[in-house]
Amino acid sequence: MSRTLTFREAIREGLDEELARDPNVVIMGEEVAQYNGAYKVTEGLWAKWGDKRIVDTPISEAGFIGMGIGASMLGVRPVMELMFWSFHSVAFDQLVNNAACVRYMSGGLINVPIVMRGPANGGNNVGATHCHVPEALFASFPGLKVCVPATPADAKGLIKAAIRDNDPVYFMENVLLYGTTGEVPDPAEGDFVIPLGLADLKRQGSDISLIAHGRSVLHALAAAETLQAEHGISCDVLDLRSIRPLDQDAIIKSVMKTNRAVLIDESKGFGGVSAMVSHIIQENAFDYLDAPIKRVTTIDAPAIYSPHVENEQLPNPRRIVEKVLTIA
Amino acid sequence: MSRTLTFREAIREGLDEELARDPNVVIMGEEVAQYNGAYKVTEGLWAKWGDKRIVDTPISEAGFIGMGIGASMLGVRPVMELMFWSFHSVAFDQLVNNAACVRYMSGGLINVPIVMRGPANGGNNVGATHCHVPEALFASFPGLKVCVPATPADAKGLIKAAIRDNDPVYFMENVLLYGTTGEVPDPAEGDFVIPLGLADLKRQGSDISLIAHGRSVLHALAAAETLQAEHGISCDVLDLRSIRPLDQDAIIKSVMKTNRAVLIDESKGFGGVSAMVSHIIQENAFDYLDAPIKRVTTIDAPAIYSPHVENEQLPNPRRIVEKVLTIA
Amino acid sequence: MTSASAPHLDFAGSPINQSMTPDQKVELFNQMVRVRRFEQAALKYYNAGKMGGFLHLYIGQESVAVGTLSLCGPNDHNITAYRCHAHALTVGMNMNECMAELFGKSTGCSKGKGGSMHFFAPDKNYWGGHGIVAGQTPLGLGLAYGLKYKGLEGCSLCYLGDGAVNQGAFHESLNIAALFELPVVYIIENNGYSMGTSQKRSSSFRGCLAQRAEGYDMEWDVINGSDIYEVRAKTHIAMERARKEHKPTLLEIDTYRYYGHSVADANAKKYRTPEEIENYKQNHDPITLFRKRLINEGLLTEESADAISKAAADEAAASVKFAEESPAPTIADISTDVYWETDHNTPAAQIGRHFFND
Amino acid sequence: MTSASAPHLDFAGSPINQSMTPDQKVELFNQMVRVRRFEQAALKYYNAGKMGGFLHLYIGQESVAVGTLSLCGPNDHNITAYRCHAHALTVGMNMNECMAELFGKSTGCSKGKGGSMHFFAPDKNYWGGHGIVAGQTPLGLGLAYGLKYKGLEGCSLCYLGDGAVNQGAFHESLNIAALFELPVVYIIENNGYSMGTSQKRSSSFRGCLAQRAEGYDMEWDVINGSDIYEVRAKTHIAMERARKEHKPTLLEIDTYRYYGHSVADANAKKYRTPEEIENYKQNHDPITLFRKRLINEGLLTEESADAISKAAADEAAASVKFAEESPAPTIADISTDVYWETDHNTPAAQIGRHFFND
Ligand SMILES: Cc1ncc(C[n+]2csc(CCOP(=O)(O)OP(=O)(O)O)c2C)c(N)n1
Ligand SMILES: Cc1ncc(C[n+]2csc(CCOP(=O)(O)OP(=O)(O)O)c2C)c(N)n1
Ligand SMILES: [Mg+2]
Ligand SMILES: [Mg+2]
Repeated sequence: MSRTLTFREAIREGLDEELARDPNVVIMGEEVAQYNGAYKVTEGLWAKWGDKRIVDTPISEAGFIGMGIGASMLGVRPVMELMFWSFHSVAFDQLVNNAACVRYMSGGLINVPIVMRGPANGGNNVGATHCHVPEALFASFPGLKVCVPATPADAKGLIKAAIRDNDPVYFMENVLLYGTTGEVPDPAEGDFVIPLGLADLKRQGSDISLIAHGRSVLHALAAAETLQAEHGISCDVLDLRSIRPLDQDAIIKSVMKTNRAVLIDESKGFGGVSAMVSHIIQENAFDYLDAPIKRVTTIDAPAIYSPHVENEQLPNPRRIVEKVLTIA
Repeated sequence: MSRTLTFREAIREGLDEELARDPNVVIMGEEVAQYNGAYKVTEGLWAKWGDKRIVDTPISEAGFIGMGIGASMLGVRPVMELMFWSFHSVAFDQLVNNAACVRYMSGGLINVPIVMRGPANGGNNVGATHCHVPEALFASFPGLKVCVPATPADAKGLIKAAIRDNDPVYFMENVLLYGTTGEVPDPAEGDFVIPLGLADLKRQGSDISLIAHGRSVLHALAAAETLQAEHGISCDVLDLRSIRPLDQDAIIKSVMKTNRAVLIDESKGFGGVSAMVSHIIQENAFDYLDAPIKRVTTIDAPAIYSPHVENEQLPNPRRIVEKVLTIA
Repeated sequence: MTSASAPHLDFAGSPINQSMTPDQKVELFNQMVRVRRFEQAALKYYNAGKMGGFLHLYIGQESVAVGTLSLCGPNDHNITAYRCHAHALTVGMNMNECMAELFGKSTGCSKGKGGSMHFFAPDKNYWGGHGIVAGQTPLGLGLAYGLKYKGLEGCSLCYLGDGAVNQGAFHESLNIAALFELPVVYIIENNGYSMGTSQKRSSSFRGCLAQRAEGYDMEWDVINGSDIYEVRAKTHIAMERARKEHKPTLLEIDTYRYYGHSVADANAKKYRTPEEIENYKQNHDPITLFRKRLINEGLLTEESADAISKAAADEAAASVKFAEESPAPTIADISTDVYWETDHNTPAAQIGRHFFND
Repeated sequence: MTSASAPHLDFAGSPINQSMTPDQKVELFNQMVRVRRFEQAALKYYNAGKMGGFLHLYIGQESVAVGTLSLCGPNDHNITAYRCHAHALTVGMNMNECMAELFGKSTGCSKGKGGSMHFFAPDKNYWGGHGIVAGQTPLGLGLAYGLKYKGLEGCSLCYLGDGAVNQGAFHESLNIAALFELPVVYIIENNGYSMGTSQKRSSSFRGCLAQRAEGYDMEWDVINGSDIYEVRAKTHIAMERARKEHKPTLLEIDTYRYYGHSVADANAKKYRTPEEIENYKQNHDPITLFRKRLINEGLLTEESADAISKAAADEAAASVKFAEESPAPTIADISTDVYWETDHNTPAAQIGRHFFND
């Protein structure tokens, strides 16, 4: 039996279950405790778990994230919120050196079982500095894992896997998904965990593969409806869910079936997850491609504030449909 | 008439000429003045130009880089050294928000004419935290420009263009090139400036395109020799020189001629300049490709210290030859 | 917030205040009122769904921006965080361009690209408007560096919040400011809270936050923000120290915000008591207190004060109309203002691919 | 470096020193000598081209690591920067694994993956060895957090250089340490220089660097590093404060390095005078002074001291032999120790692509 939860509630339920399962799990971040979280993901957890498990920090991202990394070396399992993932910029050294490299530099003596989470997306009118989309950036550092859920069930299953993982996992949410709803299995039916590294084919089709992650998956599904209804084009919609580890088999399998791919990615055009997936496809399914791989990315400029055009800077169903029509 | 200079001397000469040309040019960084630079790029400049133009800073990258950005808004033109580019991690916010986004967020009222420069590479046994290869990372931020020279002449010509550019330019050098030599035009023959955005075809061939930047260009040239001599394979070797702006035309032209490409990139395998170039090639020269595009990147782990195997982690001529033979 | 009960000195007589003409004093009042009326209008239309993102209101803190910026001459520059509307209006930006920016219109000061947190007017020595907490503090240092480099007698005023003092970039800036002897005045606008976190829960300190300056051998002072005369008197000393001696100062101005951290802050009345807010409004409001003061000094009457207030409200209403009627940016506008060279279509812009859209 | 001429107290009588057995005192001497002999051997083989990268020597500073770490019990943890060999040997790592690491061999403490800057021994509560200036300071905070979280009575010793104090991450750490009442002792090893920059050219401060702690309402002290008894006496107080009261301390230990910043520092004798270096060697060397002291106390003779020195040199020579004869890592080794899950071949490791090599 499953219930309908919001994306926000699903993450919270995952956090709550892991807090109950393992006394070493600690939630830290700015305003996560007494304020209940800037985006209310942690609402009620401080009231339930108290000061020791749910910890408000000063606005010192390098300081508190580094602290969490250090504590994790001693066996604490911090789940740290960046109020926006964009604030990674002031803690970058801790995130890409101390979290990602200490295991390697110590010849495997240390591991850093932290989870970093928070909203990472464009589309909520907060401008250039608050709208970075860093999944490809962090996935490019060996030693790190990155995942980006699109639905409440995936969010819950993946955050639980992230917390149990013994490597640093960077978990990216989308503010615009927090209020969306979906079915999530009932905890009474058992522990619901989705392993990292497994993509999910969210729609089956035969003519083209739409490959996406995060909120772009919803756009891809909407575009697939339109393409089917108005153009008779049948789309596979593959939700990567996890960026690193990456479900390369699922990507290749889909493209080998459809022979065409459009990749949808909220990153800017230089790089992004989509550039990597594009390279992987052409490397591994070269003979199966009937057309160049195309991408729908965020228009290549810093994020604009204006609510009047912001949606047009981002991938959206209309832009996906247009792009598909250029190659299908 | 040209002289033979080392890569290091060529950059220094470029800096010196720009210091003379524009009184707003200031060189800043850790140990750049009295110590003559950790890698001696700025040797003699403090003695010649004095405290006002050549400035030693504390070990406060976020502080002094942000200071340089602020000063640039008032018309100063700071050329700032990161002792290693890897130390970008402690100044990331200044580098990707204040330098890259202020123009946009102000609707074009401000520009930030700074140059950031310093060594960015693997291969000198300094381990994971000192060997980041950040050209793709910064090129992914619209608002920034990135260039990576491979020869003394290119280094001089490009650093001068970078200093004159009215946008932030991130200039990445390779420690292992500092001592290499090459012909550089004599200043007496006129101002020698190489525009950003122009690739250089460093060797002409017909069978395959080797596309690289920085020290990898030298490896590609060495590999091309071997491929010609031992396998009769004739290689185009295209040196990108500038990553953003990128000379897409030169890339496509070369691949349309050879129908095959191997990309050489010191980045780790997830992402990097090569993933982007790969996507661009297949998008724009799809029908010309006779084989999948392959890459030679740094083996996907944090940089190892051990001098005994470090060269094997990096792209090198042997690895390039082997990769070419898989598709040519 | 901390000094509300400290013994109160009268700063009206300090030279920098005494030297003001009656008009100048009334203008201070006018500026504070304009800021408040502008933001009240913004609040109304934010709640009506006319803007997106965040709206960080300055209401309650007006004496800080108006008092300090009233001291600026042609070579003085300033920069602040995201709570930036007051600074914008005080340096002389007009309500139309500011309101239009909030509405995301192309007539906005940043063409609708920056939004509430990112107002700029370089022609008025105002360098923004910055969203990353304390990210502006090295930039403020850079303005001071530029002034000194160019041999200009001026200073940089760099504002930050009480929560921002715990960012590393700020501390790096303090050390460099003192070490390089740069003409920067850092002004902590201490409104007692960083979002829902009281100052005590975010900072460890001895007497006050500004005292941290001692560790860098830097001068500091604490100012009661409810008295604009005190703000001016003490800030003037710091600015003169910067201009004349190239010495930085760290000031802490105790103040208060009446609304939430941003308008979206649903908890605004949970982390502080209604009594606390009411007490500030009743007893410490910088506009109310200065209005009384000027009436006592015989420079204002109830009627003339009300007229100023009315005019400001009208100006704000007109700016809303301007904003509403202005055009939105186009999709093509998204791609401009990224590079100076491409915007100016220079030779450099012709070479190589600058933008990456499939 | 600053306190060389301060009035000198005798710390031999402080309880923590008095409580030592004669053997323990001699062991302090032995440890300092072992560190020096190890590094002298490393220097020789670095110059012979047997190692790559940087080699940051600790020679001259031995009393700091040996004195402070001699105070550690089973629940005390420590972490430092790249000048990390002394801490490694003092916590009990053996010379073989350390020398082999320098040689880049797979028998090295980090399997040749870390090199000179990255020694670790978590089983001995030693958490490295870190190359980014001050990057280890939040980690040191985290060790203290972990101890307090687990309810253990212990403390974290976190070392940094005098140049590192101006990194933002360190200041963020100080505030959190004081605010959260974490059992961390920060130890500034003040050798007077950050590379070629004297302390005065990199930091603005009032009395000393440690005094910056006051801004965070934190305890601090300054210690003469040439006297290992003083190092122990004063550090002990700070460690007890951490263990018993969960209160952090900032200590500054004045010391000196005889060699360049790293062995590759060609300027080592340019930014400081030969006289300055000679003065330290003659009058402040912690090993020479402690040797004299122990001879005076009747615990050592010239002969027994020389024997200790000889044994240490032999141990170092043997470690060189071990390193030379050890195998190098293989190309396959490059790809291990990236992820815990793949190293342990767990179910999680079976799913998805973890490594990206064409
Ligand atoms: C680096 C960073 N971390 C967190 C945030 C989110 N944030 C924005 S404002 C703020 C509170 C700042 O409080 P304070 O400095 O006191 O300024 P005030 O809002 O009171 O003016 C926070 C946590 C941010 N913008 N940047
Ligand atoms: C963030 C960062 N910036 C610069 C460097 C280069 N660097 C390494 S050590 C050093 C000097 C540090 O001096 P100090 O803190 O006094 O320590 P000491 O070497 O004297 O032990 C510098 C500039 C670095 N490793 N990390
Ligand atoms: Mg505040
Ligand atoms: Mg030092």
